[in-house]
Amino acid sequence: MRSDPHVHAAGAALADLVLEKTGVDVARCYQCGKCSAGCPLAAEMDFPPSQIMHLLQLRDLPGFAEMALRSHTIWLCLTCEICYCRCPMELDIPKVMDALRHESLARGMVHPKAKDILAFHRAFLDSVRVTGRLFEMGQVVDYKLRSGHFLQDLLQAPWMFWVGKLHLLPERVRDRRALKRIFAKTRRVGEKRP
Amino acid sequence: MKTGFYPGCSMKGSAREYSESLLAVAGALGRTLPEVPDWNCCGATAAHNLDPDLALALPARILAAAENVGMEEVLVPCAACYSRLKVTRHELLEDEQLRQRISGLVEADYRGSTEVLNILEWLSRVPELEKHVKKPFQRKVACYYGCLLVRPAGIVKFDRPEDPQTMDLLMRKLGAEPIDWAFKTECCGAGFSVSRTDLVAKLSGHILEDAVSRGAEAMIVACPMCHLNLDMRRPNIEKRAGKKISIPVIYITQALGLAMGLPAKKLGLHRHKVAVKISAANAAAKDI
Amino acid sequence: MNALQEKARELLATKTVRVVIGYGPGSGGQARALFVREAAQARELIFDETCLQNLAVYLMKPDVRQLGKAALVARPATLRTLLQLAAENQLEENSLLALVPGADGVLSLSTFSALEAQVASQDNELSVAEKSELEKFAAMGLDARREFWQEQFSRCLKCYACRAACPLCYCTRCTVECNQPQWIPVPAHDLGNLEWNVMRAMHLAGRCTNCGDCSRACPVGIPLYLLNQKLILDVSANFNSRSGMTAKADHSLSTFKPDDPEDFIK
Amino acid sequence: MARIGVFICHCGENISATVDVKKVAAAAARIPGVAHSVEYKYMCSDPGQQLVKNAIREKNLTGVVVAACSPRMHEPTFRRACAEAGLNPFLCEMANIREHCSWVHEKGDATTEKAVDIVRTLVAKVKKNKALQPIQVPVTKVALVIGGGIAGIQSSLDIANAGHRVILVEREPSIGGHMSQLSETFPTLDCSQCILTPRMVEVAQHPNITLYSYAELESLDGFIGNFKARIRKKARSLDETLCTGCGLCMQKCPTRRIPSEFDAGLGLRPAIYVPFPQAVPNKPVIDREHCTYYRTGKCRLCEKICPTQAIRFDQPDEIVEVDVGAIVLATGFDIKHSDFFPEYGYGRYPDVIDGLQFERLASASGPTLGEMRRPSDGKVPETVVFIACAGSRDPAKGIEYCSKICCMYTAKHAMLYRHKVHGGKPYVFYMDVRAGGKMYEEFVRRAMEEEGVQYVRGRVSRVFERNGKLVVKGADTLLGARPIEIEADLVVLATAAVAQPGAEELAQKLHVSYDTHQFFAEAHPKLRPVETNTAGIFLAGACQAPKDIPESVAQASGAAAKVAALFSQAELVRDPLIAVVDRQAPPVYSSCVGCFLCQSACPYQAIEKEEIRGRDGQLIKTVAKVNPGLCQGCGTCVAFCRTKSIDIQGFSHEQVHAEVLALLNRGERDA
Amino acid sequence: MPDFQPKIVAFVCNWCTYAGADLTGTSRMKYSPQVSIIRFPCTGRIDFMLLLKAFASGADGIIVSGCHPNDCHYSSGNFHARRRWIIFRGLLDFLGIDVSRVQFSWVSAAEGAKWAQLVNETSERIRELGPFTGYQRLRGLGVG
Repeated sequence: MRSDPHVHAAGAALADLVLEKTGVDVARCYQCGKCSAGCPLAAEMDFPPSQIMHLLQLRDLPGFAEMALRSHTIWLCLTCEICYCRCPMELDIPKVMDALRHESLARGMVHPKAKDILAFHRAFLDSVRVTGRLFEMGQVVDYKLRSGHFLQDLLQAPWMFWVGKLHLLPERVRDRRALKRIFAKTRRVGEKRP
Repeated sequence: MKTGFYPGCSMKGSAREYSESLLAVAGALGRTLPEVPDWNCCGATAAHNLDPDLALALPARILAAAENVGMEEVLVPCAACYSRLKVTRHELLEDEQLRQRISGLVEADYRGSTEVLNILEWLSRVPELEKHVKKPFQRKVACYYGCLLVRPAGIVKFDRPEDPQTMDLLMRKLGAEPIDWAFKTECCGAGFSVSRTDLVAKLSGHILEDAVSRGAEAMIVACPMCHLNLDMRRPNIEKRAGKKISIPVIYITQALGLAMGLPAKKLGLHRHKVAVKISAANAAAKDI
Repeated sequence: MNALQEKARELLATKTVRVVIGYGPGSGGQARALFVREAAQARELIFDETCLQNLAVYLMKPDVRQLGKAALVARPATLRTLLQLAAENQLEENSLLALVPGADGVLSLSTFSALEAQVASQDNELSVAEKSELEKFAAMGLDARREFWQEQFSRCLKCYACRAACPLCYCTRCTVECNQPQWIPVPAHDLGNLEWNVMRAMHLAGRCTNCGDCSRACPVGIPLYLLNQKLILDVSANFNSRSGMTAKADHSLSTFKPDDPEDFIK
Repeated sequence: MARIGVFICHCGENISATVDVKKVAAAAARIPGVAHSVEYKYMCSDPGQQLVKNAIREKNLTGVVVAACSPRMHEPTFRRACAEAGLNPFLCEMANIREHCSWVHEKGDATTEKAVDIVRTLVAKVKKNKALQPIQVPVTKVALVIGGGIAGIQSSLDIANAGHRVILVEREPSIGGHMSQLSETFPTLDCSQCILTPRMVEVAQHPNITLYSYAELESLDGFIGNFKARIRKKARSLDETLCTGCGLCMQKCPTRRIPSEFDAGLGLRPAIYVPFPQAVPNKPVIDREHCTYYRTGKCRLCEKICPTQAIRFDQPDEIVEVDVGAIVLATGFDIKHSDFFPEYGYGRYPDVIDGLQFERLASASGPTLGEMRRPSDGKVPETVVFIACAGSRDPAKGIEYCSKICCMYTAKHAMLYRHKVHGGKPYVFYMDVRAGGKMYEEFVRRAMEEEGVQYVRGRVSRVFERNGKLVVKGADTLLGARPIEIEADLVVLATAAVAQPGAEELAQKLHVSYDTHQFFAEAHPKLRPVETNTAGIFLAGACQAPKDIPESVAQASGAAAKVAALFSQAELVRDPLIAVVDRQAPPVYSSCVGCFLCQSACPYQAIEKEEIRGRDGQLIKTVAKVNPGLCQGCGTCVAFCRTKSIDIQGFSHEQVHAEVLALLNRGERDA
Repeated sequence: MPDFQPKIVAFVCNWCTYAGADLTGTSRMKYSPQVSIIRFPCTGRIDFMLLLKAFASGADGIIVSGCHPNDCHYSSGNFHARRRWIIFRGLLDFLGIDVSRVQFSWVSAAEGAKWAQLVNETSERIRELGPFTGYQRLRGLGVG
């Protein structure tokens, strides 16, 4: 059963929180490493997926589970699902990654290198909140403002515009109020502008 | 069977040609695809990365809208949107309490009757597709499924997660020769297109290199995100690889359109970053 | 003399049988059983719509068996009963003559194969009216059914007239007579009455030939035939089997098929 | 008046940790008819049993209830103790307050109350128990051994050497089983065939052993000491008495390209064949599925060429019926085959093979005559990756257990490879190395230290082909789960050991239990590991669970010892838990009315008709009678009898009726 | 009725379900203590009268469980039982007795987890149905 994701017992082990939110029992992981072996970004990660699971398994050793929340890994995970697909214990690791991201945001433990990724996600959702749909042009501008990467893809935009892929005006949902209400009711954790 | 259509945001923008080619093909096959009324964005990667409720609420609103107008199924050509809708449907139907809570959030009740369909499922259902083929697509192609069409296998329940065959079968019907290759379901870098272009260049590069080394003449895709990474990010890929990679990336609907003899312009082939220098029939191979 | 009377007279006169069990005029518009032991008495036999009783019940009584070989006037349900008794080792072949009055005279059957052929040629299905009454019950809902039967059984006196009238209740020791353990409480109260009636119905499942004598015998008018007919339908629907069709041991409840329905089993 | 003794066991803390045993003892003492109620730490121990025995003698008990573990565990123990104290053993019952109570509920009043309920139920039952005398039945001193692998061979030889006749049934054309396919055996590296084939020959020549190869069990009836087995001898399509095994037919057979089962599909065989040169019996069979004559109606070349005219194309299967007293099940195991590992390309890439195929590649009798050449192009592989736990310990693929033998044979494979390809690079991907066994750990260390086998700790995610190499994508979890890619020439999967196909069907024929993986179930995991729950049927080898050769052989000898013990008795003593039909004094004789509905319900044809006759020989009535030799005590007849004339000893009407009432009438009886 | 603890009797065969319940114990899986087991050699032995007796004695629910089809230690006892239960259920339902209070099941010796699940699900369902007052009232009138 899922409960309100923003409420959890203080002092509970992170593994318990993960179990409560995702139904995944990290104790079942026996560290075979198949997830890390198949992960497309394992080489880029500070802790490949199997190690994230092991950090959570060290539930009562101070500091270890927190390393998972502070990891770069959780932001690099692409949710490509290959780990879950091949896991012999059928552990939904991508779901665990989601839960860790939420917790990392809530506790303000986001890895510094994840700044750009986070900025992109926030710009994306901002766009959806305003128009109900993704306004790619608007999002890119927003992302540039958030990330400070003003020059990135500068040459891409005119080409996209030229081939008709980039619209200057957003497409909109008619009932935008309904969307706003959804966003209002789903308060995102750590929703503060950096 | 009333089938609705959820285009998703990218098909209105960066993946416009996917939408154009789909509608052109559907028209030629005599099918109408009414859009889900007043649809919104599915939330994509951003929503589930940042907010679990939003990640379910946005797709739930779409599903409820489709259900309300009696659509028994919704065609979701974008594999990323497909995944979000399919996963949401699964989670809501697994947990009644959750379903009620999310229904409350979106102020609309999704009861679970509307099914979610990906483009390959939809095309596979066309009876005697080969009869519509006028110009066989006589090319060696690499059918690229990416992640989200086949995974998580327990939820999407579509084809086998390792070495899937549905797209290969479809392309064979169009006259193409699908190659046996190793990166059918490897990740292209997905949502990192903008934020970690370096990683996309690496992952997408591996995919293209394997396809090219096995003699593929075109990549066939069914996902705007894959297309974006494999096509529009080609300069970054080439820079990282230190060589030119000129294999075009074609949506399956475009390939079908070409085989059915529809004009290239109608299929949006001119909108690609990597020029599509092949047409369907080998004999008529001309630059477009 | 009609054909039946003539046949009876002849059988007795030739000493082919010692007794003809048939129907004679009774009171209250119902025929009663008539035991004809002299040829002259044969003219008292009648056969009309008032002749409802299943006379096979007498075959199981030791007093009747002592009379010697019998001929028995048989209605369709009686014939099924004879075959069922045969299947249960209670009736030897050629030990009795079944007399079946018909438009073309009286058939006299003594071999099992002749009995089987006759039964096969007659209508053995529940009637449309019987089926529709059962359907009405099914539609009543659980609570209504419970109330109905509770009311019915509350009148039961445990007089066991139903048992005495039933040709298949031939056991020399009935379960109700077992007291170690005491399966059915002796006094007539709601629980005991329910248990007795469930047990009676279960013991007739796959055996009852639907003669209806239990209901006719019941002094307080409990429609026991409903229980029997319900089980006849269930046996036929689930096991495709019917009692009283053959003299061979083919009991629907002590045989099985590996693919019997089991949708109710977890 | 009943005088029942109740004995409550703590089972160390297994019971007392969640059940208040003192309360149970006190409550039991208040049950009417209970004359004695005590609790003790270990009731099954010698002093515990002494408590029971003393109480029986001192308190003059008429019945005993031991509240402890499952009766399936210790009922025989306590019944024996009662008998030793002079109480009829069938006046003892067990109340299962461990498996059904203390182990499955949390500590608390409800659990203690339930324990009291169980005790009260069994007290009520035992009050209705009757003293029973065991039944004697004769024993047919012939054993049936099913399966002719190393376990079946060992069992057959041991039983035969004990002086009893053995019928050995083997499904394949030759005995030998998987062991005959192996190259060399761990941890000694002696040649498998060299140690096996003499045993095979011994079987063939033993005067006490009848071998039915190419045969299967058709059906089994009866019970311990008195089984009746029907064996289907599949048509070999030749007259075995005429065939000399000269092999001419095999040389001349035109259909030669059939994948050889013995070579695990890596070699070819003709349509008329013996599986391997040392086969026992060394007489060919015709594979009717592939034989040109059976397919097209033409050829008959073997028939023309046979010097003894032994070929019989129209030979039918033959059914042989045998009486046996005991059965040893030794049907062995199988391994998971292709299509099980799409991510490893097993079944797709010819150079991704399984362990048995590697054995054939390494074997001097194999398709490469022992030269290490890979299947696709015959190239000598320079790099070989061995993947352990391929399918084992993988609940996602339906197999959560460890296959036990793979760690050892993988080390052996890597070693054999190095012996044959000196510069070769063997890598083993593993999760744990489980090398418990005499000289096993030393063997694995040798592979790592002396033979240059490189162990990588991690499970492989996938294998794909690139430029003629097999790319193995793994990670080393000892190096921060760093991704590792190895370009291999050959990949060997240590695929999971699984039950034989058809194991379930065979178990159903024999009425033995099996687990969720279709391995046959032992009667007790520790104390009765070679017996099944069906008396007279024993287990040997990997049909029970994956086992290596020494273990299989040990269990096979164990099973043989059990059979020999059974055959050492002239008559068999059986528990009298069987059905009986009511008998009374004249003039009633029996309450049975002779409807014989019970007869069609009995699975054992144990119900007979008994004619009761008067002094003058006149038939009074025909009633049912149970043949005590045939009745197995299922009680199905009991539930059918309308007059309650059949009852079953040990589970009688009175007993179960009393149990039901006692269980539910908690407050009314012992408040 | 939040505090209602149903009384449930389980009639099980010795070879499959009793052994399966033993396995539940050896695996230390937990289930509701409201269920008590009575052992029979085979489901074929279970007289329908015993089910009536259990209800009459105050059972709120009944579990009847044995070997899966084809797995019966005695070959066919479970098949006979199955036929008997088909008819018995139909009759009870016809008499207005709620047959959902009797749960029939196949639990093998290997299915310890299934046994725990069966017990928990059944006791939960009986808890929701409440005490079997309809039947117990009959008893009150009769025995009282």
